[in-house]
Amino acid sequence: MAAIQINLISGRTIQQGVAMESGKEKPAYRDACGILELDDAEFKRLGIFKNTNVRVSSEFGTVVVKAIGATQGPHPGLGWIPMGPWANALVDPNTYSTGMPTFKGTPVTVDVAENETVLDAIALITEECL
Amino acid sequence: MAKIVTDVVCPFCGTLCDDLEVALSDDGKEILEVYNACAIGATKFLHSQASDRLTRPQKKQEDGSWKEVTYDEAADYTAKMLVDAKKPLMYGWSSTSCSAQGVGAEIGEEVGACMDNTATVCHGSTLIAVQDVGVPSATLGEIANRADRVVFWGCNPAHAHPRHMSRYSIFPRGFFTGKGSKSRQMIVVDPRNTDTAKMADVHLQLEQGHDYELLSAIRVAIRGEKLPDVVAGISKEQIYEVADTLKSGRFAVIFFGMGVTHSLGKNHNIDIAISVTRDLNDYTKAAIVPMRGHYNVTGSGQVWGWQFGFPFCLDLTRGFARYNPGDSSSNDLLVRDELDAVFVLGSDPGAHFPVRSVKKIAQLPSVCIDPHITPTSAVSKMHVPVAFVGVEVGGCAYRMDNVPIETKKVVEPPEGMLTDEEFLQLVLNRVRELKGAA
Amino acid sequence: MAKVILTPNQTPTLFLEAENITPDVFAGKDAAEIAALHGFVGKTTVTLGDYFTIEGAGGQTAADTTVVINGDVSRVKYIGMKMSAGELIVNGNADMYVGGWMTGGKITVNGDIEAFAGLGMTGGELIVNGNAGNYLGAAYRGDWRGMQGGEIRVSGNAGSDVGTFMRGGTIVVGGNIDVHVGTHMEGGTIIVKGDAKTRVGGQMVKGTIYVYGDIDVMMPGFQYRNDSDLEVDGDKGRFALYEGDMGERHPKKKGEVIYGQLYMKY
Amino acid sequence: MTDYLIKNGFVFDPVQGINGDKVDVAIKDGKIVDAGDVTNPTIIDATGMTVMAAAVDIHAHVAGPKVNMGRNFRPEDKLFNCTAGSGMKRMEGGFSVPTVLRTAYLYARMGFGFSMEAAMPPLYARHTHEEIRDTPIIDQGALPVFGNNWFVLEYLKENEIENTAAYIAWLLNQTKGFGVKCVNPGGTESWGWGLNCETVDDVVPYFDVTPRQIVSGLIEANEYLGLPHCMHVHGNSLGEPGNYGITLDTLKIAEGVKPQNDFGREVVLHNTHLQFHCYGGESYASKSFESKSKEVVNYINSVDNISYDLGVVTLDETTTMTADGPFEHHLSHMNNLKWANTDVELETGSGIVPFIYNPKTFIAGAQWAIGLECGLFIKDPMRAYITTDAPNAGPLCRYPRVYKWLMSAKARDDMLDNTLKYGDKIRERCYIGELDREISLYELAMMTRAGPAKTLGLSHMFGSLKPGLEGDVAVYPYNPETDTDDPEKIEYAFGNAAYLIKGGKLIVKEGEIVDMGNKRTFWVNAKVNENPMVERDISEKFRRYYTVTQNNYTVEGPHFVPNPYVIEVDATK
Repeated sequence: MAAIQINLISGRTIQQGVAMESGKEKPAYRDACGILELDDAEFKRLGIFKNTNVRVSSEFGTVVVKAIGATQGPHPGLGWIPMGPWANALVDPNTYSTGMPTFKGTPVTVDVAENETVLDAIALITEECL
Repeated sequence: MAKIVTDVVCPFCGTLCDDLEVALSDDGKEILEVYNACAIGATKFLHSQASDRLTRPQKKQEDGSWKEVTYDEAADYTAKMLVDAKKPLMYGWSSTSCSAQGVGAEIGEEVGACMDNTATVCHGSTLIAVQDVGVPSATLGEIANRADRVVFWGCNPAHAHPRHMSRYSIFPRGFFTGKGSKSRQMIVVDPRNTDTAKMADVHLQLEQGHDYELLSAIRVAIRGEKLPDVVAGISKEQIYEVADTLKSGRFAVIFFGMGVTHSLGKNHNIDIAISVTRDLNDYTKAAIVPMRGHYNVTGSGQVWGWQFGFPFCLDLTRGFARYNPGDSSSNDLLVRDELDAVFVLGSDPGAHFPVRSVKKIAQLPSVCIDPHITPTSAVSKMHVPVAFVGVEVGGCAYRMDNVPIETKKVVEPPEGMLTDEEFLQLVLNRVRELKGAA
Repeated sequence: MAKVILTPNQTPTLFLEAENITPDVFAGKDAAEIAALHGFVGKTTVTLGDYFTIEGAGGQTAADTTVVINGDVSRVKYIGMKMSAGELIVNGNADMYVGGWMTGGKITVNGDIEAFAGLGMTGGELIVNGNAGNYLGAAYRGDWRGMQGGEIRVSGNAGSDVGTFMRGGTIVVGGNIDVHVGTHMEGGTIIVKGDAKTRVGGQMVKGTIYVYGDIDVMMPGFQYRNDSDLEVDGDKGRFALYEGDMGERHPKKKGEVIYGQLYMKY
Repeated sequence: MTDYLIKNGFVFDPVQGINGDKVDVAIKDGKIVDAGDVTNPTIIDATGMTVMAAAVDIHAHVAGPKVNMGRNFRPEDKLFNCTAGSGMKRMEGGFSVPTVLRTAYLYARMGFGFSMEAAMPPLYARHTHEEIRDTPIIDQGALPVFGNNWFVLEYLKENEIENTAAYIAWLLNQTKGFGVKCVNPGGTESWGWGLNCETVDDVVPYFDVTPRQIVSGLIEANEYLGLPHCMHVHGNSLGEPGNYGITLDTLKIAEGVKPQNDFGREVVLHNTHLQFHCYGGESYASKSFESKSKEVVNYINSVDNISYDLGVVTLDETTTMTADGPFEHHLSHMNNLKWANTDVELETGSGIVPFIYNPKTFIAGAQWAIGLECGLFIKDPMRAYITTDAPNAGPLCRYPRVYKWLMSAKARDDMLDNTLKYGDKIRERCYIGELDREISLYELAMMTRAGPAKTLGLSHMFGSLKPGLEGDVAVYPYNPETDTDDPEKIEYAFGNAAYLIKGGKLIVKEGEIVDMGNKRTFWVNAKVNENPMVERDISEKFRRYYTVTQNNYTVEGPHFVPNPYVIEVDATK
């Protein structure tokens, strides 16, 4: 299976905000944030269609999310996971002694994980931490 | 006939819109509709009354299940945890009122806690930069009334602060900006072609993580010095053009967000953006405003400022306040194993901290005070649901430009539920009893 | 010279704050008095005797007191803070703030240290035979007076933010260095014998930086001036001089604008 | 409530003409009473000590948005300078910009009972009140700033005094403010475009009104309302060499204006931190710069309707903060240190810059001298009040040091000879060398108590030990008969009150703070006739140009002003 290297960033989306305020334990939150937005070119490199589950891995962790087409692109070389536990499973905790983890600009590897499920927020955090 | 409450303040983001109107049922108990709010703000009001909402504290049992306890029991557990710990962290403080923050500060002082707010993962870099170089700024109304050059750098208000552009920055017809958006040149700097960028006159789609270099290049261009052909993926011609656009305006403003605070360089990215603003004031008028996230993260920095002298990353363990992000900051404390208890109120580090930090919270005695079930409550030993500030209880909050506005109580919380402040007061009383007994 | 030897006998469960470990405080004290000195673990007050076996005694003054820590103190902060004279040797790793605000004397760490070493330092020597962390020789938060005098030598690598707001003194890093070197620098010298990443000399007003290895991304505000043969810290070589940061303010001296100087070794 | 009898102290009360006599001072139910009117009082033995009414600070920046920015953006001001709480006290921190707790404790230790926050941006009134609320012990009020407010500019362009007054009354009520402050009239609005007003006749861009019209109109409106305090001005071109002419121009605007009020106030204009406004010459260089304090104070001596405070430079590293936005920008270019600025929509602006008054420089020494001269040239000390414009010219904690310099020529000479590098040059360019006056304790009581209380319109409550006034009394460990040998004793004593009674409560006992008192927030509720035009203008401006709604502007409720003391004024006649 193909695997690609991209630079991962995250941040707010209006869907993330609405879903967060509707309840982080709800599936809607997972649907809003358990995603990876990629340019069309990246889908070609991965050899998959949009809306396929992928495994994203960094030096700091691994998470399964659904790869979808970039809604605010194109952004060549960049992948986007909305702010939330899915993105935070991957980001660089190094703060360079400023207190601020390096939330944006994490090198990640994406490979196809069609048969794996995207966990909801509570299940994800429980699995990772408890 | 529905009852309409006017001048309601939205307790979601730092835009702190204060023109919401909320329609209530005849008995005044139920929120039917929210007018003037963005989708997120409206959801916050409407979801506050969800039928599956928790209304009593829960304590995690050995087997991982949750058991309901009384608020008094929860306060006792919390107080004991804080008093017994050698170095507890009291984190959050952003989605709550200044009065709750004030009681929290007293608890923190009594128990010798490290106290930190969500700036630590949001605009903490900004606070550090402001401490290094200051901040020439203005209230949002100044921008609405005067600004003719508006830069959004590493921020996406179309998504994160949905009413910002219509209320303050792009569309309002202000006193000296009578043509609204036509009075303004809009520049967006973002590695993505965001929905905000799509509206801009100029979009600089820079290489992610090179904000510092690009801002430095703009300073070089402002001074008319030579530049390399390309900086951060942007051609020098375009950089000179942007510098000229900014200099030629009557009032330029830079709004910035997590794109710069979270990327490599962090405080330095802001520092140099502030330096650009400072430079521009030699040619025209310029201001810079951080797009603060939580509706009252600014307030917690203010309350701590006047009580302790520092806006975040407080270490009160020695009985007096110390401050140094990198040492006294939540994520460093967690990752470096410096803590032995965690208290969270008005924030969700479980969702918004790197997982390595969340794992540490899960390993320690921990209490989460939050109206919602969240990833933080899921990993904590105790979850204390409370009334929604700004919906079920009022209180002062500070907007992203530090303007204080009093949020409103619109409906009653479910019977028997406490507010943040009431619960904190229980904890404070219990802490004092425990310390008195010791 | 009187010598005090501290041997760690337990690792703190959290971290020990021990700004009392300096020749200044130890001077005039015997082993028992030193053992009774306070340290802090979170909100609890402990004694140095709780964590160290202490032998020897301090000299009459700081200048004739040598303090030796034999063992790992990687969970001990503030070693040598505000030290003014004498000598301090750490045979092991140490945590944050080694030699913070020191004004004189000599600290040698035979191991690695964490962030904020030599913060706001005005004099003395800090020698690290290992790696150093972030904010080496930098300014405390908000202060525009970073390292103002003295010398810091690191044989290994150093972290980010080395020499931020530096105004005087010398920092020598034998290995590689992370981002933001000499930011807001307004005096003094930084020598990097390995590679630097990006943001070398950003917002630099005055002062001198030498980089022997590569710089990943050069700041756009630096302009090439000339080449010259120099001897730097005992190393001879040919260097290209860049001046900057052109985006920053610069003072004038006798009508000439003074820039920050960045020398790159060929 | 406990009754107190302070016995055997040397009492200084200029209002009653008591000059160092040993008089017993009695307090009952929170008020001063005749010594015979207390029963079973707690006796405070003030033998060998100085007794005065608690001091009144007419001008300090101790609460509000720019003060807090000064705290938050200067962690280095607190490095190794934070102290743990003990007893009643909470933790404290900060040197030039102390936390609210340290501010309160400092004031208590210096024997103060009242402090006026000198500049409150109306839109940030809530913030100012939250800090005031959290500052225990002392009573406080706050002056909203009016000199660059769009309503005021528009009304005064047409000289509409009644409308201006109606607006002032409305704003005082909305913000729970105390009086009318005017900072760099017109200049801060000009700063909205990066410009300034440097003389009283410069025209404000767009609004087409001059500082002269603003100052004149605000004085008139203030007297129209009959507010307790007079118009409180920080004039144009603060800190500029040669600015004394502009200062005189500003002061002369008050010529012939008579005070109209029911509070016993006799002045119509208070010029704050006069030191910064008394400069001659064309640059800061020692060959050009000179003191013009004599010229300015002589003018003030020649009239009877102007008061001022000194703004003495204390030669410290401090933090400057003012609603004079363009001045702070200018300052940031002088020292290249960090600069914060906030322009406030429709109302005002502000700037903050750290500053080091270095005794090794000529200019800092000259500023130090000029501040003291302002205190030494005054004929009537009831009109000259001691301040450091804290923290602008020096930190609050330095008040006792300023007293020492004013009260001891020896202490001044010691500075000029031993501390200041350019002492001789300063003697040459300033008047300090020719002044051998030493302020007496009686005069000190005028300049720190009776005088400021009178000009604030609070002489019926503060500033004297007359029966009926508030039970606010300070006892200092200073023996006026034996402690005159060493000026350092002055500085020590006035920074370490042995006792402070505030509102009848014992706050400081034997030098220790033992009670947090019953702090009040003072504000002025001025009643005016209905003014539909002003009401319409207000709702129009809120609808179109403010970013908060009019209803959300009003500061109300116990959260912000938990213990109000409202002074009612009726201007409906």
